[in-house]
Amino acid sequence: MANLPDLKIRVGPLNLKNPVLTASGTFGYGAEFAPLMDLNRLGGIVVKGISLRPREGNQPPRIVETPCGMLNAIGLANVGLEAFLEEKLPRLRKLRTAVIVNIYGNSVEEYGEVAAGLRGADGISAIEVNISCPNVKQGGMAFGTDPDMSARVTARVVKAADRPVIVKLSPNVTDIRRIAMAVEDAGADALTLINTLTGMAVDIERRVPRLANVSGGLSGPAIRPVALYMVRQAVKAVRIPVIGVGGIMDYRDALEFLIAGARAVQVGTANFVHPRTGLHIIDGLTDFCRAYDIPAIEHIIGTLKEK
Amino acid sequence: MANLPDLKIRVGPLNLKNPVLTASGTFGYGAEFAPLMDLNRLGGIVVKGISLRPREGNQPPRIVETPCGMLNAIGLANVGLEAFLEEKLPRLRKLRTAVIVNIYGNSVEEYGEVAAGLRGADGISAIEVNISCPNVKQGGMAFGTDPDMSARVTARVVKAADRPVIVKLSPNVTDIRRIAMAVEDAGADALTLINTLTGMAVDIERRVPRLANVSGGLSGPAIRPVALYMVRQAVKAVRIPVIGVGGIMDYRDALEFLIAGARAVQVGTANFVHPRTGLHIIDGLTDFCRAYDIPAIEHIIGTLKEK
Amino acid sequence: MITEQTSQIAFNKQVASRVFLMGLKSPEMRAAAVPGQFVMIRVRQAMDPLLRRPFSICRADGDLILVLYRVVGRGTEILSEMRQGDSLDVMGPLGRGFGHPPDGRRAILTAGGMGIAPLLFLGDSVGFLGCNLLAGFASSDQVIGPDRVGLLNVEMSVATDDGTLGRQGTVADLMEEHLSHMDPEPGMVFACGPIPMLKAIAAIAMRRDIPCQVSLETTMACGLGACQGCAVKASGRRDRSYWHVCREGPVFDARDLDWGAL
Amino acid sequence: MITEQTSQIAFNKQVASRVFLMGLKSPEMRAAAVPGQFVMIRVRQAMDPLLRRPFSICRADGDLILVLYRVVGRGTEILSEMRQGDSLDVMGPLGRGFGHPPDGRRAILTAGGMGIAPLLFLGDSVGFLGCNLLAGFASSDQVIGPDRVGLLNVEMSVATDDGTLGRQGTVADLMEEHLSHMDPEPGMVFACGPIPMLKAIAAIAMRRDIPCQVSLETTMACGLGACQGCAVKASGRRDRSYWHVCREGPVFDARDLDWGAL
Ligand SMILES: Cc1cc2nc3c(=O)[nH]c(=O)nc-3n(C[C@H](O)[C@H](O)[C@H](O)COP(=O)(O)OP(=O)(O)OC[C@H]3O[C@@H](n4cnc5c(N)ncnc54)[C@H](O)[C@@H]3O)c2cc1C
Ligand SMILES: Cc1cc2nc3c(=O)[nH]c(=O)nc-3n(C[C@H](O)[C@H](O)[C@H](O)COP(=O)(O)OP(=O)(O)OC[C@H]3O[C@@H](n4cnc5c(N)ncnc54)[C@H](O)[C@@H]3O)c2cc1C
Ligand SMILES: Cc1cc2nc3c(=O)[nH]c(=O)nc-3n(C[C@H](O)[C@H](O)[C@H](O)COP(=O)(O)O)c2cc1C
Ligand SMILES: Cc1cc2nc3c(=O)[nH]c(=O)nc-3n(C[C@H](O)[C@H](O)[C@H](O)COP(=O)(O)O)c2cc1C
Ligand code: FES
Ligand code: FES
Repeated sequence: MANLPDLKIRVGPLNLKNPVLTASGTFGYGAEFAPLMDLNRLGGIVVKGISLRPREGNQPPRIVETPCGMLNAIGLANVGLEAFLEEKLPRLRKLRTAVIVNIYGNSVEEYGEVAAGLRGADGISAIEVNISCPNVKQGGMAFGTDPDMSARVTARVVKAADRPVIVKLSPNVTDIRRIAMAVEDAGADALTLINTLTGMAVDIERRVPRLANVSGGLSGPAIRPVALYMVRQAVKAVRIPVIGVGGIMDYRDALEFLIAGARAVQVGTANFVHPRTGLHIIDGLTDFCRAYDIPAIEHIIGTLKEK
Repeated sequence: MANLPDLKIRVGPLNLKNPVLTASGTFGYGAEFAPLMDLNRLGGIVVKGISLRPREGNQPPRIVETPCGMLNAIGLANVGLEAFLEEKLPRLRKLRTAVIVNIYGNSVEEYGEVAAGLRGADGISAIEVNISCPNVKQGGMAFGTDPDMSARVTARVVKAADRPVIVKLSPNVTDIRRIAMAVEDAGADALTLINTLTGMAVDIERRVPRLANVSGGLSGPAIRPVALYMVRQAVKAVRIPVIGVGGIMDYRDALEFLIAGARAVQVGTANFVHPRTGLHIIDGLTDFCRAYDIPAIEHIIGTLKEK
Repeated sequence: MITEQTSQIAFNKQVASRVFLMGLKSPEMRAAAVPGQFVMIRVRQAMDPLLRRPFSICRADGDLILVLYRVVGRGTEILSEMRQGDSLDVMGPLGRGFGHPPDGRRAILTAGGMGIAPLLFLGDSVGFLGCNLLAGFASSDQVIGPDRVGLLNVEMSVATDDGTLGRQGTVADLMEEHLSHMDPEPGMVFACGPIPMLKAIAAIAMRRDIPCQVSLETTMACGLGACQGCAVKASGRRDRSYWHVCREGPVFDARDLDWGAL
Repeated sequence: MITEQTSQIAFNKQVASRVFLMGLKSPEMRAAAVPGQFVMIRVRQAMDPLLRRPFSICRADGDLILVLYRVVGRGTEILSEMRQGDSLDVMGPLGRGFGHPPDGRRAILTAGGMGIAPLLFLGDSVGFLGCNLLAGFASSDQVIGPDRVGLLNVEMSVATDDGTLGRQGTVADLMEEHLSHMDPEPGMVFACGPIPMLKAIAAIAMRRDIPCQVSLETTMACGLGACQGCAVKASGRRDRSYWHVCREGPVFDARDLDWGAL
């Protein structure tokens, strides 16, 4: 055990026991996976997006499988701020891992209200602001594709919140660097990217969209090359830390992001394929560091050699 | 044979024997596939992007496989306008299928010069303008992500060309509709979308990008949901016809695009997986129309029912 | 208790046209499973197809759980090619199973097509003294009876759309027929099958005020209640808009569903 | 003539540690193939892995073409699990094969590791009277000789890095040794293997002015010269910047390559 590599990592003001988090919307409120694994081993859990009031979500069908990926149009179904604090947080609080609350609002003000509503709540390590959900009519992606709006949402949340603010970006933009820089300037402590790419699928027999919502968000290994590219772009554009997410299925995928400069990664769709993916990645990173005599995961981050 | 469905289709000024074309850069100059199939059965062939002068392309490695897709950074390697006219066109001209010449320039002027250089040349059904290549330093995608630049390139080519002009759009934009409308207004006869999504992959052992060019274009079934969504967006935004491309592997995929409103489709990466994919799709469309008693493929186009 | 493990295939054999029966070794799941629950199976170690596929447990036997599946697409095609000794990632048992009829009264079990799967497990646990198992199929070559999965203590009445076996008609017709000479009325109706069939059965049961439980199928991603992908609309009688089939189902009280939205 | 077809697997057997030999039924390819050419194989009917994998033809026998492959990743892993009677999409023969030594002089064939594959075919067509086949491997358990693919008219001299079989050293050492007592000098050197090995062999040959042909490996998408994905830098002596390994290769005159860029 003496030569166990050190997986601890700092993501701005956040101290994580390892760089492997679960992504919002793919891990529920943690409890769902508790029967299958020791949640405390994770670097952190990002909970399903919380809005001020409960949201029932979109009509079904809400998901459809695509080549090496899936489309979802859940529509940010969630229990709402109040129920989250009362029913979900007490259980999450008991975990010995970072709990990050993903939030969403219909307006700049509402984002602020949700952040304010989380003030003082025990057991929340950070807030992750979703300005990039493609599956809701109002707000969501509309904020995330415009640098000014992104900055306004960020500033509002930073002002209202009493803990670190991570902003999660949409990949559905012409130049991710512009958004990243605007959000950095507005005071974000870190960035997460990417959220899903907008996509669609058609039922050719019935000639209707396969999702009731028509379009949805593409996730899974299919999007990994796009995610990695955007993470790299962001890493080069800002000084705040970047958390990489998109199509990570195993430790090798995670390493691609870490080498490209992400200080942590999130596992999303892979949780559906294998619920213990996060733990497998932690084990894989440990073995990799050992095999290559790397004393700490920190030594790997951002080591990509570009000519 | 009496009840063979009619696959003929008009794409603006173009009359195609069926809606199945091969995509630029994935079918060479046609000749490469001639030993394996009857090229005349295709609706058309879009040749590799031609520039004013020969281009040697990027350093290798130029391609890397990704989940359900591939990244390429060929860098528009091509023989150049002159050699194309002298060496490639004579053979293409003999085919009884539409030949569409994909063109590319380093500047608005150069686009015009290539189009002008094709004037009067026999056996070219249309020009497809690539304003969306992510793999070249100058121009390329820079044009395709800006509505004004897209319009300027389009107008210049339309002015210089003596045949129909199709403009091929980049998916790496915040709002594809804005680009589509700008290009329509500038006089394009049709649109093709999508070109590749920008992506990247990392060699974790050597900690270098897997492509010498660092980033490349993602193609293949992985991107199909994104392509379909963008095609649908464009179909709803413009009146000129739209040609759909991105991840089409079989006739069912082709039907998704046709139902969503594309008047023709292009087969790209699938040619590498199976060189006769285009023909299989034509056969599949024929059988599908027969099975559902659809007299002409025209009856399928744009029949998507959205609530 | 939910288990996620690599299970060995004890057998995988064809039992009807395009229908296969697979035995998966899992003492853990076998011990925990109740009728109506399902498992999520990763059909192969590959990224395409990406998601696991849900299958009802159709029988628990020795240290095996059995699934009965019809080949309808790529995933089930791949499953059908697996051989004895191969292994699969399996997670389960998942969801809420069937409830019990009030004060142990007789139950009617109605199945449409592959909907037979969970009802075989239920029928086996109740025994033929406790229930009438009624099943509808398109045609005689589609019929899958208890014998096909090795169950001898379950009897089944059959209807086929084309009359090639049993009564000609639907399982709803069969149910009406049985109800007409059952006395006392059954304590509960259980149903699994295509939506139109479930609608018909639920309508009959609700009209007669017989409690009715239906088992639903939807597309699923996680199977654990985490992704919210498997939503179905709840009826007005509940203080929520949607149920999650994987966790609050797949078995529901018919009155808790918004049948108009299904 | 290039054929694209679904070919039946006549056999697929392990012949060394992680190395397999596969026989594919294809009278068409068998008739057309010349040593140095390759085939593109779709390892399964799925979208992942997406692209075909290139493999040299290591022997033509009856109506079979044989490929010898090492399991190095997912695609070859899947291939190794295929069984006799299964079918695969195969396209070939592709590329330009090896040329002939001037005026029928003796040739030296040098292989590094799996580079042995195309040279076995070449050795078979030349016969041991026409060539010396020299091969280097990491260790004795990696050694694959002509006997492993059923060739009896080919002899091979071996070097291993660790000296566990044959001479200790590299195939370049072996070649130097052979050259030192070959008279007259060989008419041609053929080489296939990892880039450092090819560099060493080509350097020796070019220093002595012996014509040298090397067979290269690159990542490929189409195999037909259409995608331009398989480019390697050409040397200054040619009026082009890049070669396409799938079409203008995989066999090249060593002088036509920019060795600094490889
Ligand atoms: C709780 C539950 C229990 C089930 N139990 C059984 C069972 O015991 N036996 C059995 O044969 N089938 C059962 N199914 C259906 C089974 O999951 C699907 O048939 C299977 O997932 C299809 O996979 P595929 O890859 O072969 O088909 P695909 O190629 O994915 O699709 C083929 C067709 O099947 C439909 N389909 C795909 N996924 C699902 C899904 N998750 N649910 C319903 N339909 C789907 C598609 O819409 C399409 O029409 C159950 C489904 C659920 C939700
Ligand atoms: C013309 C030609 C002839 C070849 N002949 C043989 C042969 O006779 N026997 C044999 O065992 N191998 C041969 N190869 C190499 C063989 O194609 C690769 O080993 C195979 O594609 C790996 O597939 P995979 O899915 O198992 O590996 P992947 O999972 O794709 O990759 C595993 C490793 O193999 C490397 N690799 C992947 N694709 C290629 C490729 N196309 N060329 C070279 N390296 C690659 C990757 O960089 C990686 O390091 C040949 C390659 C070429 C270009
Ligand atoms: C079913 C589902 C629900 C999601 N819900 C949310 C959400 O509520 N908030 C959010 O910021 N991202 C959400 N996401 C996006 C993921 O957190 C992640 O950014 C994306 O899926 C890409 O990662 P992956 O490819 O690993 O899944 C959701 C994704 C999926 C698949
Ligand atoms: C190897 C390769 C080369 C390409 N070259 C060109 C090109 O020269 N011009 C162009 O407009 N598109 C080019 N493309 C893009 C394709 O034409 C197509 O738009 C894209 O690959 C998406 O379709 P697919 O998923 O069916 O491949 C190229 C694609 C690939 C894979
Ligand atoms: S399948 Fe994920 S919540 Fe039901
Ligand atoms: S592999 Fe496509 S050109 Fe060589």
